[in-house]
Formats: sequence, C-alpha cells, structure tokens
Amino acid sequence: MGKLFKASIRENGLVIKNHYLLTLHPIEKIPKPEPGNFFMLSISDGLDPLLKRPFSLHRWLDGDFQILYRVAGKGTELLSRRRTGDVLDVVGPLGKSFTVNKQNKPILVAGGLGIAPIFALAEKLKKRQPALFYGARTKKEVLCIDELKTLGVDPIVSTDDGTFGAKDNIINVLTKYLARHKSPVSNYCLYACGPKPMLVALSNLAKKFRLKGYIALEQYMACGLGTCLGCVINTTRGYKRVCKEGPVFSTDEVIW
Amino acid sequence: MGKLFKASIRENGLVIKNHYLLTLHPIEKIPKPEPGNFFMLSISDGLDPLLKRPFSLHRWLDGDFQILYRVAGKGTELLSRRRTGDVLDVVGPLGKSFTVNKQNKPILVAGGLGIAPIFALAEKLKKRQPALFYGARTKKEVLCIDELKTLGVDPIVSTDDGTFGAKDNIINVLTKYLARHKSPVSNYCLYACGPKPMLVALSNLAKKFRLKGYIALEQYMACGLGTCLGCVINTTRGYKRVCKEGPVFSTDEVIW
Amino acid sequence: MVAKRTLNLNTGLGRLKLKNPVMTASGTFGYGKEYSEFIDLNKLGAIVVKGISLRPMKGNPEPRICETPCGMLNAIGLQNVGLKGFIKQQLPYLRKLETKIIVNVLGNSIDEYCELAEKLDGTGINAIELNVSCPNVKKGGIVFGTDPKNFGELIKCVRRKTTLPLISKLSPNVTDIKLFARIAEDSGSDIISLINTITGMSIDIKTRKPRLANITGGLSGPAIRPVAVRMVRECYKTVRIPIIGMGGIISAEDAVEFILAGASAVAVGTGNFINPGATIDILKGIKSYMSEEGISSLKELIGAAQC
Amino acid sequence: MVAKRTLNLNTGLGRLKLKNPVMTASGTFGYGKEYSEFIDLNKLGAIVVKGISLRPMKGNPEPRICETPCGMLNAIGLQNVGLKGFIKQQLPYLRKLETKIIVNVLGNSIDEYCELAEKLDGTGINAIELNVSCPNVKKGGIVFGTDPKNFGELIKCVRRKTTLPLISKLSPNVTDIKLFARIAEDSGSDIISLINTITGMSIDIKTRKPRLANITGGLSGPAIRPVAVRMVRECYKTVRIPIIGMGGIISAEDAVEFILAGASAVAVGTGNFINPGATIDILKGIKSYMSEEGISSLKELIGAAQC
Ligand SMILES: Cc1cc2nc3c(=O)[nH]c(=O)nc-3n(C[C@H](O)[C@H](O)[C@H](O)COP(=O)(O)OP(=O)(O)OC[C@H]3O[C@@H](n4cnc5c(N)ncnc54)[C@H](O)[C@@H]3O)c2cc1C
Ligand SMILES: Cc1cc2nc3c(=O)[nH]c(=O)nc-3n(C[C@H](O)[C@H](O)[C@H](O)COP(=O)(O)OP(=O)(O)OC[C@H]3O[C@@H](n4cnc5c(N)ncnc54)[C@H](O)[C@@H]3O)c2cc1C
Ligand SMILES: Cc1cc2nc3c(=O)[nH]c(=O)nc-3n(C[C@H](O)[C@H](O)[C@H](O)COP(=O)(O)O)c2cc1C
Ligand SMILES: Cc1cc2nc3c(=O)[nH]c(=O)nc-3n(C[C@H](O)[C@H](O)[C@H](O)COP(=O)(O)O)c2cc1C
Ligand code: FES
Ligand code: FES
Repeated sequence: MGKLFKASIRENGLVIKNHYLLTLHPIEKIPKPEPGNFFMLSISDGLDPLLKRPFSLHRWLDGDFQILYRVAGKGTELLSRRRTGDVLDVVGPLGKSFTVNKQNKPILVAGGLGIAPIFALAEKLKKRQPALFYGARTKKEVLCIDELKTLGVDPIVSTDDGTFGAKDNIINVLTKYLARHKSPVSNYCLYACGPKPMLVALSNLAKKFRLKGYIALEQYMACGLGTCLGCVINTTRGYKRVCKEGPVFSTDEVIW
Repeated sequence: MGKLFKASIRENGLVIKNHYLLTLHPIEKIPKPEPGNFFMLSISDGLDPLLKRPFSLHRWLDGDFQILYRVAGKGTELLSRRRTGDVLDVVGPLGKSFTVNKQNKPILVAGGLGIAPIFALAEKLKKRQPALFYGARTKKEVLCIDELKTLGVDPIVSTDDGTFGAKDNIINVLTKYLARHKSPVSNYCLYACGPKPMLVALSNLAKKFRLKGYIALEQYMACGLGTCLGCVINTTRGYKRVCKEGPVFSTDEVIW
Repeated sequence: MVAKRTLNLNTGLGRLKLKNPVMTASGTFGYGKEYSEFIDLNKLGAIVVKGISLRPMKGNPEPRICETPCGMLNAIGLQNVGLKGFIKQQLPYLRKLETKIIVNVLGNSIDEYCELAEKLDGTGINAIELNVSCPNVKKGGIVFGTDPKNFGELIKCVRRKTTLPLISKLSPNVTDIKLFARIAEDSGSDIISLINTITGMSIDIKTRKPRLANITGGLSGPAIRPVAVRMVRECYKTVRIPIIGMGGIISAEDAVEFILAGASAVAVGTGNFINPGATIDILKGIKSYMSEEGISSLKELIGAAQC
Repeated sequence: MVAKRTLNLNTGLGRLKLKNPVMTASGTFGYGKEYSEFIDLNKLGAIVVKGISLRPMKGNPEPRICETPCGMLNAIGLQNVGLKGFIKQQLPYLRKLETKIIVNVLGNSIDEYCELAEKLDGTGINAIELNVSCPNVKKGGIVFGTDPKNFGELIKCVRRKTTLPLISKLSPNVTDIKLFARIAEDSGSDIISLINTITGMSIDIKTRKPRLANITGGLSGPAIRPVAVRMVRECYKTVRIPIIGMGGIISAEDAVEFILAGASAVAVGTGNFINPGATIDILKGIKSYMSEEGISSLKELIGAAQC
C-alpha cells in the first residue's frame, strides 16, 4: 500500500509552543490514507538525521495531507525549521488503520498529542456522532477544539491543572461516563491514542467493562515497512511490528 | 585573530550556473578581514556535513562580507540551498593575507573562481591601478567584470574558447605582456589565485622573470586554525599549513 | 561515454553468477516481499534474506533499535520464522523471482549450521551465507566470528554438507580481518561477504539506561563505511575468492567505492530503510557511472583502486 | 535542581586530580595556544598535546584528511616538533596555564618510549600518555597497540622510567579491548584512555585513488561514538583504574554519555574542529545537566549507567 513519493511543504506553522501543523502536497497522486495510518518523513537533505521519522495522518485534504507534530528531539527540531516550498521524501501511507465496526458506538480517547490521529478518526466517523474524550496537561495544550466543533464533534475535555474542562484524568472522566451509561455499555467501542500510562489505564478499563478497544502505539522505527523488525512490541501473539501489524492494536493483545 | 561568530544570510543568490554570491551579516562585530583571508562556514544544522568549509573573502562591505562560491560537492550544494535569514556558525577571518609591497607594481592573476579572493585584492589596491589578468573557460564563466570596472580596474581577459577576450591561456597572455613590458620588469609583483596548473605555470613564469609572486592555495581543511595539521602542502621549508602559514604562499617556496 | 544498453553488469561470484552486482544485505530486506511495492525485485542481482535458524526465534526485547550519528544500532536478536517456516511461507514466493536467492543462516552449534546447510541443499536456493558474526546473540556457547579456530572448523564442517556456493560473512570486530578472510578461503568458502555490524552502545542520559534493551547492538549505516571499505580492500589483497562488500552503502557512488576496493558485488543494508528504492537507484547510478567513465564491463572496475 | 556554584566537578584520575573532567584529545588541540583566541584554556580540566617523538617528524604526504559521514579520516603521520622542540618552544607557555598538561608520546621502539618518559620526568608536566595505537605510522617494526605481549612489555618498561602518572591509550582496532585494559592495569598504568581512531579508508571514484596519500587513515568524530561508548563500558566493567573516555564527543550530552558509561574524564577531539569553543560549551553543559538532574558531585555520575 505504501508508496515512495516527494511532497512539497505548503505550510509548516507553529500551533502552540513546540507544536507544528505541517501541510504536505504530494507531487504525485498517492493512495488515500486512513485514520491510524502513518507516513515516514525524511527530515534532512544530508545524512543526519539518517532515518525517516514516523507521523500519523492528522487530516486528509483531498490530495494534500496534514501532520500535527511536537518537537521531541533533533529530527522534529530540524523538521520545524523546514519552510514552505521545501520538498521532503515521504513513504506512506503505512500501517494498519483503525478497525471501525459499524455496529458499535465509537468512543474516541485522545491524550495530549494523541489528538493528531484521533482527529482523523473523528473526521471519518463524524456522521456517527462519536463521543470524544480528550485529556491534556493544560489549556494551552488543548488543540483542534474549533476544528472538532466544525465537524460536529463536541469533545469532553479534562486537564491536569483544570484550566480547561474538568481538573481530572481523562480516563477517570471516561470511567464515570461509562458507569453512568451502563446499559448497554457493550455497544461501545474505544479508539485511543496517547501516552503509555493512559493507554494502559484504558486497556484496563476496556477489560473491566468488557469493551472492544483499539489503540495506536508508537515505537522507534527504522524502515516503517516491516523488514527491520526493529519496532516490535510484546503481545499475546509474541513480538509484533508496530509498523506492520500496528500501529493500531487491540487493547486485549498488548502486553505492557 | 580568528573569532567564532554567528552570521545571518542577507542573500545567497545564483550568479551563474552553480555559482553563488553569499552575503553574510555577522551578528557581532568581527575583525576586518584582509584579501587572502578566509572564513570557515558551517553548512548544516545537523552533523552532515560535519566539518566547516573554507571560503575566501570576496568582498568586505563595512561589517558584512561576501563569499563567491561554486557548487563543488555536497557541502556547497547544501550551502546553496540556505536562504535569507538562515544563521550560520562562522570562524574567521583566518590565514595569512596577501603581502602587499608598496614599491612594486601589482599584477593580479585570476583563473576561474580564483577571481573570488583576487577581487578583494583588486579592491584594496585599486588606487595603485593594478593590472588584472583573468582567465576563464568561457564567456559565461567570466564574473565580476562590471564590478571590477566600477573599481577602475579594467581586466585583461582570455577564455579557453575565445568567447570573451583572447582565445588563449591567461598565463600566455601574461607572458607576452611581461615580454613587452620588459624594462623594468623587476618592479612587478604577482598575486594569483586559480587552479593548480595555472599556479604552477605562474610560478615558473615568476622564476623565469625573477619576479616576486604570491599565490593563494587551497587544501582540504578540518580545523582551519593550525591544530590538526591536516591541510599541509610541501614547501622548501617542509610541510606548511595552508590555514596558518598560508593560504598565501610565495611562488618560490611551494614544491609542486 | 558508453551507451547504457551495451554495458555488461554481470558479475561472477565464483560459480554464483549474478546479472548485476546489487544485492540486499541480510536482515534489512525482510524476505523480499515487503519491497515489491517499491521496486521490481527481478532487477536485483540477488536477494539475501533475514538470518534463518533451525527453529523459530523470538528475538530480543524492545527497544531494539536507535539512531546514532549517520548510523543506527540494532539488537533484533535474530527473530525469524525458523527453517520450516521459511521454506513453507517464504521460499515459494522467492523462487518465482528472476533473481538469485541467498539464505543467511545462523546456529548455536556447528551441528545446527550443518543441519541448516543440509536441509537447504536442493530447495532451489542459490547460495548459503554463514552468519557467524552477529554480535547480538550471546549464547554462553561458542564464538564463531571472532575466534579463528572455531571459525575455520565451522566452515569446514558446513562445506561438507552442501553443494551450494558457500558465503562466509566476516565480523569487523576483530584485530585482523585478513586472518579470517584467509581461513574462510582455506576452509572451503566460495565467497566472503563483509562487513557485518560493529558492536556499539548508546546510553540515554535522562533515564541513564542503554537505549537498547539488549544493552549493546550492531552499528550499521554510512558511519561505518570507511571501516568497511578498508576491510574489503585488505581482504581483496589477501584472498582470491570473490568478495561481497557492504557497510553503509546508500548511493551508487558508495557502491562504486566498494567495487573499486575489490568487491565483486555489493549489498545494501540500512540504505533500504532510508530509501526503499535504494537498490534500484544504486543499480541505475552504477550504470551512469560506467557510461560516463567509458567502462563497458563491470569487471574492469573490480579492485581497480590505485593502491 | 542544584545551584550551579555548589557543583563539584573535581575528578580524580588516580593521583592526577583534575578540576573538571573536560580534556582535549591529543592531536586535535595543537599545543594549546591556537585555541586561546577562542576559549580560556585555564578552564579546562587538562590539555593533552599532540603526540611527541624523540626527534622531529615530517609527517605524511598530503592529502592527509577527508570527511566521511559524521566523521573524518586523518593520516597526519605524527608530524611533530620533537621532544627538544616541544620543551623549548611549547612547554614554557603551557606550564604557565592553570590546567594539567599531559604529553602524548610515541616511539618506534621500547627504548624510544623509555627515553621520552625519562626526559619528560621533572619537566613540570602532569602526566604522560602512551600513544601505542596510532594506526598511521607503519614502521616495519613492532606493533604495540594490537599485540598484547608488546603492549604489556612497553608499559612495564616505561613504568620504570617515570614517576609521572602514566596513561595508556587503547586502540579500538582489536577483537577484545578488555584484554588490553587488563594488561594496562597489570603492567602499571595509572589510567587508560580510549578510544584512538578506527582504521578506515575512502576512495575517490573519479580518480580511483584513495582520498588520503597514506591510503588508510584513522576514523574519528561522532560516527565512532557508539563504538567508543561500548568499549569504555567494557573496560569500566573490567578494570579498576580510571578511564578517560573519548571518540566523537561534540556536545555535553555526549560527554555525559561517556561518564555514565564509566569515564572519569572525557577528551574532546574532532569536536574542536567543528566548534573551537566545544570544550567550554561541554563543560557548561555538564554543569547544566548536573544541576537539572540534582547531582551535586560528578563522582555520582561516573559509571552510573544502569547496565
Ligand atoms: C506510528 C507513529 C506515529 C506517530 N505520529 C506522530 C504524530 O502524529 N505527531 C508527533 O508529534 N509524533 C508522532 N510520532 C512520534 C514521532 O515519530 C517522534 O516524536 C519522532 O520520531 C521523534 O524524532 P526526533 O528526532 O525529534 O526525536 P529523537 O531525538 O529521535 O528522540 C527524542 C525522543 O522521542 C522518542 N522517539 C523517537 N522516535 C520515536 C518514535 N518513532 N516513536 C516514539 N517515540 C520516539 C525518543 O525515545 C526520545 O525520547 C509517531 C510515532 C509513530 C511510531
Ligand atoms: C583557503 C580556501 C579558500 C577557499 N575559497 C573558496 C571560495 O572563495 N570559493 C569557493 O567556491 N571555494 C573556495 N574554496 C574551496 C571550497 O572550500 C571547497 O570547494 C569546498 O570546501 C567544497 O566542499 P563540498 O562539501 O562542496 O565538496 P566535497 O564534497 O567535500 O568535495 C568536492 C570536491 O571539492 C574538493 N574540495 C573539498 N574541500 C576542499 C578544500 N578545502 N579545498 C579545495 N578543494 C576542496 C574535493 O577534493 C572534491 O574534489 C576555498 C578553499 C580553501 C582551502
Ligand atoms: C536491522 C538489521 C538486521 C540485520 N540482520 C542481520 C542478519 O539477520 N544476518 C546477518 O548476517 N546480518 C544482519 N545484519 C547486518 C547487515 O546484513 C549488514 O552486514 C550491516 O548492516 C552493514 O551494512 P549496512 O551498513 O549497509 O546496513 C542486520 C543489519 C540490520 C541493520
Ligand atoms: C587530526 C587528528 C590527529 C590526531 N593525533 C593524535 C596523536 O598525535 N596522538 C594520539 O594519541 N591520538 C591522536 N588522535 C586521536 C585523538 O586523540 C582521538 O583519540 C580520536 O580522534 C577520537 O576522538 P574524537 O572522535 O573526539 O576525535 C588524532 C586525531 C585526529 C582527528
Ligand atoms: S520499523 Fe522496521 S519493522 Fe517496523
Ligand atoms: S586545517 Fe587544521 S591545520 Fe590547517
């Protein structure tokens, strides 16, 4: 499914401190990416950084696509300096997308920058009026609220410091919600992306309420294509490649 | 004398195919460079290319300075992609400048991009009306003619294909000139920069006419400061560092 | 200039004849299939598959890889489907390709290597590569890649078990690579390949933990190229059997450098990760180079460095 | 957070006490003077000068250096002013500095090394570093850096000739660096330093000539850092004498990585070329790291990697 192509930068704008929204224009037609898919982006024209970096589809704009990223280290720092008109080598779309089950009511859960791929899923599922639970550290780091509302998705937000929404952990908020909406809770299906502790808590929650849950994971990657075996995580079926069998996994198969 | 400083790019414009004129604005005051001095420029924000690259002073513009460069390989290729506003790390000015002898009549000789530092010398010596011999491959590669004329220096040009000036080797042209102006030829002093074969021919010429001659050499460099001993050339006094004892050497000391 | 269509890219690794010198390095190309979306596998000189052991291996815990300056460390731990799995699931696809298939094998004992060699004989593959130098698996047992005696014995034993061309892959983690090249030759290897990864390590200064769960890993990528080129040259001057050169090849220029140093073929490893089309780009680039330099046959380039 | 002024950066290399762990690597800092335009030399933990031989050496023909991915090759050939020249022209300046001065020495025979050590005793320098691993000078004669027997004998002989702290610099071009670390310790070295450069080679595909006149050269710079860190860790786990770590250090993070691996001090080599202020930037960065991590004494960091 993946393709090697060149894409020019339409915009690479600062969203909030350390966070950028990158709009890429593929120079040739590429297969349409699905929520949960990711792209490997070359950062530099030289050999440092050497490896491409993986980023989730944030938004598909009829041929162009967007990446929402945070400066985490050297590669993303250099990426943030690339400007409109620069051309990047890209491989993608890659990986397994979110499995969407038509029967179940989707509940989306985003922690921090986990909103990047969850937004894509919200957009895809907007007609089914998904619930979206979104936790962040503080108000300034709550992203995409207006865009979500434009989609007709009104997120339930919580922040660690209470500057936006409830002052609570988003998994607590979700737990309370599920407790309230108990019948028939088995109709729900969870879709999440966020930091590891959140995903662990979510997996426990899914188990407790016997819900199906899908989570998008991250791991250091070299190839992104399933060949280097570098990006594995441990699962009930043994080591699985995040780039190939993932990045979306079922909550009940991941061994934390 | 050298200093480590940051300089922002005012302009990095294509002059002719593969040749660029880079105007740098040092963010702090730097010592005034002299013709023959060079600067070590960092090319990239990453580690590739690793080493700084040496470039001669082309023009000093009251605090700003210019580099005239050719895309020779990876580093210069990446340099050519840097844009206005980018900031580079620079070390300089470095090296020995041209020794200018007040008594002698200066004859400047440039081969190809050797015009880069020779222009700086022409500018410095303009009041003494230096003769300037300038050889290039073809008309398109003859640079700085208007700027030289503005200085009041009217160059004698030859090209390999005769598309500009005489169809001749510039050393031949110079030889004929010296033969014509034989008395008192010992008043002349040669200052040259250009490809190695030209400098060899010039050194032989200087010997034949018993002229003093100074030539600016190039060599692969790592430090530019005299510490790595990587940039040596062989001379009558043993291996000498191009970055420290040079880049300007006397024609009679270099062992080719 | 030589017209590109008249270029002769054939290269002979002894009995193993390749239509061109561009191969893949074991462990960096999966079992081939994954790359078929990006390139025409039939255009490759040969495909070397991920190291195969008798029984499936789980591999090392994660994290298994990290980036280093112009290189990467890996400690995959030789995760693989095992010989049976390979023959059943992967080989049928590979055998249909119009390229040579080379199987990289590894064992914990001479017997295991011998059994692998025996069982691969007659499966339709074109050569066996002995991975004796993998620095990631440390069974208390025997070291093959850095112990001259064990190394020679292993090759001699495997040699008796297979009629296939035998490639010994050399470890760079040795004082004198020439010694190992000579032993490989004397013990019956048809070909040597080098270099495998150089053992390295990286520490996360925030967590104070090694970046790899396995602590150490194998360094690959452009960073190691100068070491690899040097070793290929040393071996070229030492033995008569052909050499497959690798270590940091990401462009045609790099590949030509190895060929000039003495490699009859080259393998692309980490380069595949950086650019999934690397092998084919390199093949094209070698052709352009030959055409520009007026060289009609690859053979003229092998070992042609002036030193 | 620890206030920066209360940080204790002292580090003890046995008898050799440094006010901080940041040193320069031999051959990359000249005789110090050249860098005084850029940094305050008195702030350094120690200066290690370019390798000195008994008599002046001319060095190798040019070209002597070339760049490689995230590294460089050098074959300077140990050009130096000789012992007398050094004592007369360079030492007076160095002795006035408020930092430790370490002299890197090299010879073609044990006798030469001994004579150097004897003559340097009492000149006011603070330690001698034995360069036994320089891969660029190939006198038909004896190999010290990669031959365990010669290596041990050399150290034992030199040990008898000097009362100064003795540093043995290890070559990475060996199968087992632990062996050499142990020999250094057993033979009377006070300190080991590592790594010297890894032997490499690069070929210009246009001219088909090696890029260095000497054909091979020593690879240094960030490219080799993972190998250097691994070796420092191996030695740290093997010997009790202190270690000076080096190989590709260009930032404070790199320096901390070596210290966590087990280095009591670090030396900056190629990093000085990339940034003439590298040593001081690194020193500042180490302080910031300690302050942020709440570590008041450098000693807590030495070898503190969790592995
Ligand atoms: C499938 C997938 C999708 C992703 N989507 C996004 C996204 O939409 N937006 C976004 O900002 N980031 C995303 N990431 C994470 C992103 O790839 C890393 O932040 C980036 O590679 C860091 O590169 P660097 O050079 O800046 O950091 P480095 O200097 O390499 O490392 C800095 C820190 O980031 C961690 N890191 C490095 N690489 C990865 C990685 N591949 N996965 C997780 N952590 C890593 C390191 O452990 C380290 O702590 C995704 C990762 C994966 C695997
Ligand atoms: C004192 C001095 C002044 C210079 N002034 C100028 C100038 O004003 N304008 C200009 O265009 N160039 C100048 N050069 C040459 C310039 O430094 C090189 O072209 C540049 O470093 C090449 O870098 P690269 O990465 O593009 O090439 P690489 O990929 O490193 O090499 C490409 C080619 O350039 C040659 N080369 C590389 N480095 C050097 C070097 N330091 N000296 C000579 N040849 C080299 C290589 O041998 C190779 O053939 C000067 C060099 C020196 C030493
Ligand atoms: C992720 C990874 C996995 C590897 N697995 C194997 C293997 O299974 N068997 C083997 O002989 N070499 C293996 N290697 C070594 C490569 O085949 C090659 O020798 C080495 O990486 C140097 O080449 P490069 O710099 O082009 O990657 C592996 C290398 C990498 C990076
Ligand atoms: C140009 C150059 C010259 C060197 N000269 C010497 C020397 O004279 N003696 C020595 O022991 N090591 C010498 N070295 C090796 C360095 O001291 C150091 O061990 C090596 O470069 C690794 O460190 P780095 O990666 O920080 O450069 C030299 C290195 C370089 C790059
Ligand atoms: S990144 Fe290579 S297998 Fe997943
Ligand atoms: S470039 Fe280092 S001495 Fe000249």
